[in-house]
Amino acid sequence: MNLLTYLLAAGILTVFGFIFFSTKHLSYPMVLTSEMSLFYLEHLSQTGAINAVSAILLDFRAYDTLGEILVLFATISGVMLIARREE
Amino acid sequence: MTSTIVRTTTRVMLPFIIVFGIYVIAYGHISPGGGFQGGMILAGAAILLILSYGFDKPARFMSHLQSLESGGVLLFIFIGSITLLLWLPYLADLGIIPILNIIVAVKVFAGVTLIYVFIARWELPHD
Amino acid sequence: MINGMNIGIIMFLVGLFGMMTNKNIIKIIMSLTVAENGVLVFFISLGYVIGGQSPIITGDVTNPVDPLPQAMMITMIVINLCLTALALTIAAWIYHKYHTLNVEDIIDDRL
Amino acid sequence: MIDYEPVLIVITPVIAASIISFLLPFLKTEKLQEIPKYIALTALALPLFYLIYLAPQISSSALEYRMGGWTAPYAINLVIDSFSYIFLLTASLITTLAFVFSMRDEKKSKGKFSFFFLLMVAGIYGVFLSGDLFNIYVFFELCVITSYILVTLGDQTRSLKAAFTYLILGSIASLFFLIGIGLLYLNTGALNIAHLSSLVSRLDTTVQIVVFIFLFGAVAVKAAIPPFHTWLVDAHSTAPSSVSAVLSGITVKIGLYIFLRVFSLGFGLQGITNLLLVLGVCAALGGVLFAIFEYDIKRLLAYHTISQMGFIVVGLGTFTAIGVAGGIYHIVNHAVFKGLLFLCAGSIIYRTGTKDIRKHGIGTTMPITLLTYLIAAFAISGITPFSGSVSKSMIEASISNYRLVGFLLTVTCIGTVTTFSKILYYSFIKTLKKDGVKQRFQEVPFGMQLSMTILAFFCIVLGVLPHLWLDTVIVPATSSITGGYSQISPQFFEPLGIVKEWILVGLGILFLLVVIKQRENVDKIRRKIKELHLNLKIVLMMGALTVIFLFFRVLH
Repeated sequence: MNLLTYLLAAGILTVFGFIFFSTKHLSYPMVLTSEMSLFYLEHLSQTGAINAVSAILLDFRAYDTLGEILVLFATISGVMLIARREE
Repeated sequence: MTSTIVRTTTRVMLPFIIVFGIYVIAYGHISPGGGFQGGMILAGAAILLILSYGFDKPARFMSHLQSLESGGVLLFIFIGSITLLLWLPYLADLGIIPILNIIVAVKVFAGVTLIYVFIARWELPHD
Repeated sequence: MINGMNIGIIMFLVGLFGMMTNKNIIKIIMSLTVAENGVLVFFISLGYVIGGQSPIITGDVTNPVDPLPQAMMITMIVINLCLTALALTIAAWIYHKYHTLNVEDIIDDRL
Repeated sequence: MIDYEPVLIVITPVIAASIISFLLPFLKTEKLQEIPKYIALTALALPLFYLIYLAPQISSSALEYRMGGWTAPYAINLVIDSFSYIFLLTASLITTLAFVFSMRDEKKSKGKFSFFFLLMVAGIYGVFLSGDLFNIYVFFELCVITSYILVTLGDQTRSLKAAFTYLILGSIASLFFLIGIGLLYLNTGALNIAHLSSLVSRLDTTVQIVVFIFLFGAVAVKAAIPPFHTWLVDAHSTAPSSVSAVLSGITVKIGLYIFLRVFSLGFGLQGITNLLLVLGVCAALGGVLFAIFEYDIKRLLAYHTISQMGFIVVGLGTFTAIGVAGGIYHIVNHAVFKGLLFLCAGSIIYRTGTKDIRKHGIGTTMPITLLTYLIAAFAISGITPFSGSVSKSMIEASISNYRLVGFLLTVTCIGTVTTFSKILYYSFIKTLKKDGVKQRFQEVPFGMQLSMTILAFFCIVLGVLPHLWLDTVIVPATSSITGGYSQISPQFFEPLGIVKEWILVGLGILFLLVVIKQRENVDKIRRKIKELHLNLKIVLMMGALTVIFLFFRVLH
């Protein structure tokens, strides 16, 4: 039973990986082509930061960060709640 | 866990770790780093402290951590709401990246430390 | 061709393999972390350009890498940290309740 | 003036949740601990009022709000168009009423329940409002993480395992979604859905297949399409009843919402329709088949969620105007009547203290519960004046070219009648006699009655006045999915159809008699149905995904 699961899992993932890599060849581009990032880099000076990652995280896409903070907030309260759970 | 070597190393290293964390937060907008990374480093410092000195000494800061954590969320939303009430687009650019970095750092520091403490101090009811 | 994206996908599949074959709950959570880190590697290398510089735009940066996937990954790291913390908390309770971490032995009678 | 309403909708529950969390340490006495739930109720009801207030504006043009004031496709934007409006309105209605239902028995959680419920609702609104793929991921995670926590609050014996399974499978789905987003970003350089829709159709077929597979894997797990459904039954049946109503009514639909949003991007792949029809029919039949053997009321309803999702998937999978409209209408209907059914189950469990329908024996001692249950059961079985019939007839009209699918869905309808008359028979009609004395139960408290009655009212209104909803919101929403505007004129209230429905009811009741007669065998079969353990669930999921991948690869 155990061996069967191993073989099944290995078989499935091998087939999956094989089809994936035969379908799509991933390679690095020579220059940055993404429109969004080019826009962000162009307007970086308006944010007052020169670190593009910080600028995206806290200005261009600050709403994502709000969601991230809420997830952390929910998890901490959840861990507290589950840890103090009574029988 | 609380051997002399660990304690001494912690005592020597801790100021440097904290200063490095604050540096990463404060210079997050002009150098590699940011609020999240710095907050994680600070949380690492706090976890190191707890690991080497046990829970007894840091225990009294725990309630402060919780208010820091929910205060962080409130502040983040508050800054957004001010811009909203002034009829500006939500979370607009007012050069607030350093301030938001600090808020995120405080939040992440408090949050990660709390998660660690709650999992590590697990006290299951006796059955 | 060996690059970060392919390695990321392979890591993801390895993580899935671990989740399919390990019976221990803690090991399943660890495999989940491997899979998550695979996605992380995939994303970080997604934004790479050949010969790129770090996206901190001072005067002499001419060919920066893509900053957007890196920013997305910081969000993803926090979310995955939360998931792992929650999974470990639940796992601890499962151990308390059933006195085992083996998924095959966690059986409760329905009705 | 800036249209800031979209932000208000998502930010109201968030602010309320933070206030509650801030107040919690100060609420020492019992009186004060009542405060959080009133804050939560206000915060849940306000978005409902905004949305009703916004209705005239939405029907003329979509509302869009860009975060931070950056230009169009580059900022995160919040969109309320007619499509997301339907989902938002349904979500706010169901969540508010489910919260009203649970207000009475959440004293012991001391405000924590309100807190997580509010964050879950914020996550749901965030997903429905967002026009950006990565933002959808973030808010979906908020929604599911809070639902993992809420599931553990439920049934003490089983909920931990259910929450763990839900967490692991949900995380795998999220990772698939992320890889899909990454591949889309790699190939188009965009994350905005409106912007992507003009770019995706230009991609190579091979790239489209890979992106489709990853997004489909994520969506199928979230929408519980078999064989990706294995987490659903445990999670939905062990959560607290009001949370089950939201999970079954809204959270599962988020998968379909993302599905429609993403697949209206314009994947030009053949075979999607066939795939969805096959999976949908499997879901519809399989859900009913397992439900027939169950005696646990909430598991029964959870299996029925899978079955009804099958109907919706069949409707959406045809990608014809009437099918998609029927699917969307059925999403709304299913949210309403499945929410109502879970609330009914909740009030039955509240009074009798057991989930086993053979031990209920309520009789007519709880008239409001009985009445609302009957309305919901008629609606889910698709009897004419009630809501399910409209959407089911539309879905049936859309698959007139596929005879076999139509036949199998009809069989499913018979099974649905059987299972719901089974609950009716065991829980209500068959009174339990203990020591010769008939048991007496009281009707549930007023708050619970109120939310059940309002939902039952909507079950009737959605069925009696179909054109009111179809013409104003559903047809515009459909045309935004299927492309061009097309007139839909379905035929409702045909005499022949009504006769057919009642024949199905008769067959269903006949089948019920067989089930009751053979109840020992049924119970024996039920015990033989072994639950898969976690590893095998993942193996099944990945195996199915690999087969689908192979199918598309061979087809193209």
